[in-house]
Amino acid sequence: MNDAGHPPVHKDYTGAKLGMWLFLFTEVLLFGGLFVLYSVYLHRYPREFAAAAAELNLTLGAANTVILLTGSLLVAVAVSAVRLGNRKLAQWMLWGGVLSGVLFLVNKYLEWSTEIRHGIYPNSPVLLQKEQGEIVFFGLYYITLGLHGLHVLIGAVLLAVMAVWVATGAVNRDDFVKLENSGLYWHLVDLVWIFIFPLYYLLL
Amino acid sequence: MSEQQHPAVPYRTFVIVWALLLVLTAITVAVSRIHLGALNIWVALGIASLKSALVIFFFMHLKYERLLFKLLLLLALVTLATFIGLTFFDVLYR
Amino acid sequence: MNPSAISTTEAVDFVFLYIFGISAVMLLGITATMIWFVVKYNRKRHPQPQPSPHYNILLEAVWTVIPTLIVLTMFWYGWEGYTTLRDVPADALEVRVTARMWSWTFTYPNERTSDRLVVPAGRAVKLDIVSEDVLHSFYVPAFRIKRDAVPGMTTHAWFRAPEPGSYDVFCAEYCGVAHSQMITTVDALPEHDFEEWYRQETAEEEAAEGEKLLAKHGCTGCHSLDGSPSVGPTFQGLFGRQVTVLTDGKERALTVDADYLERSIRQPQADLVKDYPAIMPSYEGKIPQHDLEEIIEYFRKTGAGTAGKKGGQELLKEKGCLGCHSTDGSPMVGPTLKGLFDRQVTVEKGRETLTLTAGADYLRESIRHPKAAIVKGYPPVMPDFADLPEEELEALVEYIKELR
Amino acid sequence: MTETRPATADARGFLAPDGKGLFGWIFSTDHKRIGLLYMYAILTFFLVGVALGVTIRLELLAPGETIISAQAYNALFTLHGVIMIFLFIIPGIPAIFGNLFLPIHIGANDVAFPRLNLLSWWLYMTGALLALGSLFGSAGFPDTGWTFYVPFSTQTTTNVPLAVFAVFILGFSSILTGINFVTTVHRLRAEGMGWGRLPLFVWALYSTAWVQILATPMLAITLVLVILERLLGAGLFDPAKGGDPIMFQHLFWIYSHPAVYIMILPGMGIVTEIIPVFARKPVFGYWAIAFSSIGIAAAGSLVWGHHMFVSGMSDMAILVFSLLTFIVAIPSAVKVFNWVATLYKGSISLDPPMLFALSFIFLFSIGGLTGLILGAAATDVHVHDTSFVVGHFHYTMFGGTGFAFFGGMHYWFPKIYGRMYNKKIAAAAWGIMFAGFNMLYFSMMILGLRGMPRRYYDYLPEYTGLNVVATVGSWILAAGLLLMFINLFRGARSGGPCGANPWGGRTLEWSLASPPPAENFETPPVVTHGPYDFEEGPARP
Ligand code: HEA
Ligand code: HEA
Ligand code: CUA
Ligand SMILES: [Cu+2]
Repeated sequence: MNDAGHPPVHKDYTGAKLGMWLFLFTEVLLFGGLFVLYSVYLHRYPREFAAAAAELNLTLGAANTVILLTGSLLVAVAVSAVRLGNRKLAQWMLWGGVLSGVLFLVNKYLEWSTEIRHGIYPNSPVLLQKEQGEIVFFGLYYITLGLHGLHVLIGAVLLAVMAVWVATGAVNRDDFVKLENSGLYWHLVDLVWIFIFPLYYLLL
Repeated sequence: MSEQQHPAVPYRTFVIVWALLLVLTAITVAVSRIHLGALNIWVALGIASLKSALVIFFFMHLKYERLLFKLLLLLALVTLATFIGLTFFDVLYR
Repeated sequence: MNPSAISTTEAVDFVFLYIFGISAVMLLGITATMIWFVVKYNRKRHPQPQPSPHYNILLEAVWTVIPTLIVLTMFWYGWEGYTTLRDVPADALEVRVTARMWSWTFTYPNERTSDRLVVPAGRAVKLDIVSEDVLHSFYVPAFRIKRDAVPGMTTHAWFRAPEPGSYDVFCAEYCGVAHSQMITTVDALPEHDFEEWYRQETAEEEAAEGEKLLAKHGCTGCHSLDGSPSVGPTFQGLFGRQVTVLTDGKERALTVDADYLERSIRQPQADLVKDYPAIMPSYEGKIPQHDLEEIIEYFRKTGAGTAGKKGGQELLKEKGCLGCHSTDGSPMVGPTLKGLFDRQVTVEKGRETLTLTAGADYLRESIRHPKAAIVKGYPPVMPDFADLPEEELEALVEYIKELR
Repeated sequence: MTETRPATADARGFLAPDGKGLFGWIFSTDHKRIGLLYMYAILTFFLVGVALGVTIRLELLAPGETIISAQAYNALFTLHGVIMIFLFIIPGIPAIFGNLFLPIHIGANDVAFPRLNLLSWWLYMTGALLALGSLFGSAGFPDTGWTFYVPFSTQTTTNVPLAVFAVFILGFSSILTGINFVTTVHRLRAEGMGWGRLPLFVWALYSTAWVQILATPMLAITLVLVILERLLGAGLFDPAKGGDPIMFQHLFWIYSHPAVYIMILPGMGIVTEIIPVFARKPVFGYWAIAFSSIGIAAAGSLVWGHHMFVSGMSDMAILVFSLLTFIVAIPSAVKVFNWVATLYKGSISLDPPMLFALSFIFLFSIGGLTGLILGAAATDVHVHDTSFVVGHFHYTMFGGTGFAFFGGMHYWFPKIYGRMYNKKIAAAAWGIMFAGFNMLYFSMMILGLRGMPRRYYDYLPEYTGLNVVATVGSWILAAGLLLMFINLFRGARSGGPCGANPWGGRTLEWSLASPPPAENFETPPVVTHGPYDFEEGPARP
């Protein structure tokens, strides 16, 4: 980084990436807190969790998995494209990544609005009628997926910025660490989902 | 650039990884429809770990980074696992 | 070790002395060495440092391994002592401890309740601790025991009071504004005094007695106790109720009192409650005078209009009101109940401040939904009693009326 | 930070005005200026916290209401705890002395991410002002204690969400500092600065930074859950909805126990710097001290359950956590022994920093040894949530980290300002504080052993005597603290010049002018000796 008050001697790519990875660790542990709760309550209410999970929309969940995996692919390709000097391809790929994020959120919106229409949301009268384990399941479900959705949103915005920067040349084959770091963030969002999907949608 | 950067990863690698990820997704959905009891959750977690390993090592280039990065990631994951594990000393025996 | 052979106090104190002793020696040793070096190698006396090794593996090993061994013994004794706190002797008297903001209730196996923990000296007591609202912690310093009261679960502790006396009980887990007022005592009585206290008839027992008599004489065949309709009118809230009866074929209204009850038992047909068939047999000569009096006493206790099933005074204790409100005029967390009825109070309702008279409606509302109107100068901390049964609410209001 | 200026041209180094006035400070990315920004902010909040502490003591002078109401008292100790923990002692040493000296210690010109560093200060200020802001809402400051235990914190009508949110932001600030330091240590060491030549202060900060990175997110999510619980009623901790209030305590302490090592490790680092310099001896057992820092950080992450021995947690968990707690005492013991061994055959001068360092060893040992009583399951049951715990943590936090912090202030003061304070007054202030401190907190420990619970606004008459002693102790401590600050303040304004290396230190900051020039090293340094090689080269300037 050249803002230390010195002429930029060199960019420390490894340092920048190290910083990003460290940041990702904090994200992992942030979600980790929710996974601690999930594991404890799954242990306590296995039956209720399965019953509640069966009420989720598996199709939408699976679709979102495919969307995010594909988004990850596009962004990974974008990083290589920039480094190989193919700016056009990189831009397309990044906008594709943004699109995957938007699709994901649209899906999420559909899913949640149906559930809310069925009266299932935290502290709703319908939910409170259910077994305790199911109340906890849905509490965790809304908070975990909400937090994840927020990350998708941030990631998509980052990708859009990167797409613009690739277009303006601020990110180029000699200076691409910002793109690489944004990509890392985007993949993390994908990683978290890889665990959310089986834990919330596939329980039996 | 004053230091060695690993060369760009070919597109083909990414596409293969992506295909593998989709296959694993299909498998995990399929397996989850079979009743295996408590085993279900472990199979699901196993596949999820496999998938995340693919993402981390290829999409996130960890395979091409220096050893330090791998060790640090391990440290973070072990920490999380320890937090969950020690909590279970309470939850399991209460 | 036989767990019941050693008291909780002894178990804990031994561990304390063990750790404290070693720690004191360590601390003294370290401090003395430090001071000795500082004096001996002071720059005035010792202007140039002398060479000495920068490290010494053996030394490092020694002062790693020895402290490890020391702390492991500390851990072990600590754990041993703790198992004593957990292993309840088999013959323990079991008492349920209910914690709430900000009072304790102790419930005995015979359903007797008390706001002090009365126990037999010398006998082990097991506590099943529950909470009605937030976290609290049952703490008796003299017996070195402490256990949190957690809503949604029951926790345990036990102790044995070595000799008769009074021991402080504190709430040790922060629970709000009157946390430091949530104190009571363990009153250890000699065994036979305790038995006497324990056997003392409680209100409930009397009620149970009355119900037994009613069943014995077959009354409950036609009259319900719980308000449900049956062949005859229900007994619930009978005393003081307004009834319409047919006396010699003429309707008249009256209030159920002792005379009416006695008459209706001896000669049921004299005053026949409207809309009920005239089928009850006369008990003249069939029921001993003693039983009759008991039954009427029972009706008096459970009737409407009187203090209800439980006396207001008892309810105040049981619901924890006395944790925050005094009945003798002294200020506590909340306003005193003495002379409250018909007093002028200034309350904050939402954003406005108004002055009103504390009538019965005001009292009811303030018990059910205290936060709707907060008396000026007091914190808004009283929990809602929205689910309080109607008759208990009335009993409370009646009782407060009388506290002039 | 615009023009490059030869280091010797301006004697005021990085303190010299750069023509931008205040903005030259609050938007500066220079690690030294950020360090000083942190220092002024943190000391201000510390004084607020201190004033609250004295008020607490005043209220406890006698049973019953002495000066304030019960509700005010509860808000008071909550605010005191929140300020002292999250605004003073956790950020304190890393953000002030770490920022000022960590880059210099490793021969770098700045931290790895200077702009992130500035952001971290802004986040700190935002969080701090929000925390104080929740004082003024109509709902009143939270009355939960700094631990925010549910279900009370989700039920009380006071302004919990704002305060909790403030702590959340402070957590982010702390995480950013941690990321910065780890990256800096890995990437920006000067030529010749191998891992074996890092000053031990750097090792301590490095270990601390890892705890900040791996544990703080747990606090963040826990606090988010408290806010959501209040807003949505999701029921994750509510037994009526299947939740478990004890799980909150797990999550909270998973962070907050490691946090106590975030507090103490940098303090130990400072002490490890001071002792060799004033004893003129290389530190004894360099690697033992370096690895014990890592050991404390690692083992410290495994012991959180010792705060929950009476919470209703399972007995098996108590067995495990009690055992692990005792393990974490070992690396601390190793440090203490090595410090004392460093004094051996040295040439010891009792300048003010050394007084603080040596009293640190004494006070921290008391704090740590009482920690053993808390760590043993049987004894903890008795003293948990009593004044004994309050005594324990003031000994470790104030007697430990606080005294190390003051030691660091006196040690690096000449380097920061290029001036010297009055050493005699500094020594006198130290003596007064030391006496007042022990009077205050030792009484509290005895009170705790005799059963007085903590967070008690009112107490039974039998506890009056020692409470009076404690309160009088707090006045003595106050007098000493006031004297110390006045002395330092006067030193900064009008103290005599002190030269580049008044103490004869061997770490890199002493090779720079005092105050250091804005750009630290004009040419990247090449390190040829270890941080404590007093035998080689000139020991004195
Ligand atoms: C700087 C902060 C700091 C530090 C360093 C420590 C250090 C330790 N603490 Fe402390 N602790 C707190 C801050 C700190 N603590 C706070 C804030 C709380 C209360 C939180 C709240 O509830 O509000 C608390 C509470 C607390 C509890 C919970 C008490 C309760 O609520 O019931 C326990 C229990 O085990 C504990 C244990 C320990 C131990 C074993 C150490 C060890 O790390 C100590 C190791 C040090 C030594 C052992 C001394 C030095 C060594 C020697 C002199 C050599 C000789 C030694 C041997 C032979 C072993 N602490
Ligand atoms: C680093 C941490 C730290 C420090 C330094 C202190 C410092 C002090 N603390 Fe602190 N304390 C905590 C952290 C700390 N505390 C925590 C975490 C809690 C738990 C809170 C909870 O339960 O949730 C606590 C709780 C706590 C209690 C227990 C409350 C209770 O349980 O009921 C008490 C009681 O005596 C107390 C007293 C003091 C005192 C007298 C000081 C003194 O040492 C202060 C010394 C300073 C002076 C004596 C003042 C000198 C200066 C002036 C007078 C000038 C003022 C000038 C201006 C404002 C411009 N503290
Ligand atoms: Cu109940 Cu404190
Ligand atoms: Cu701890």
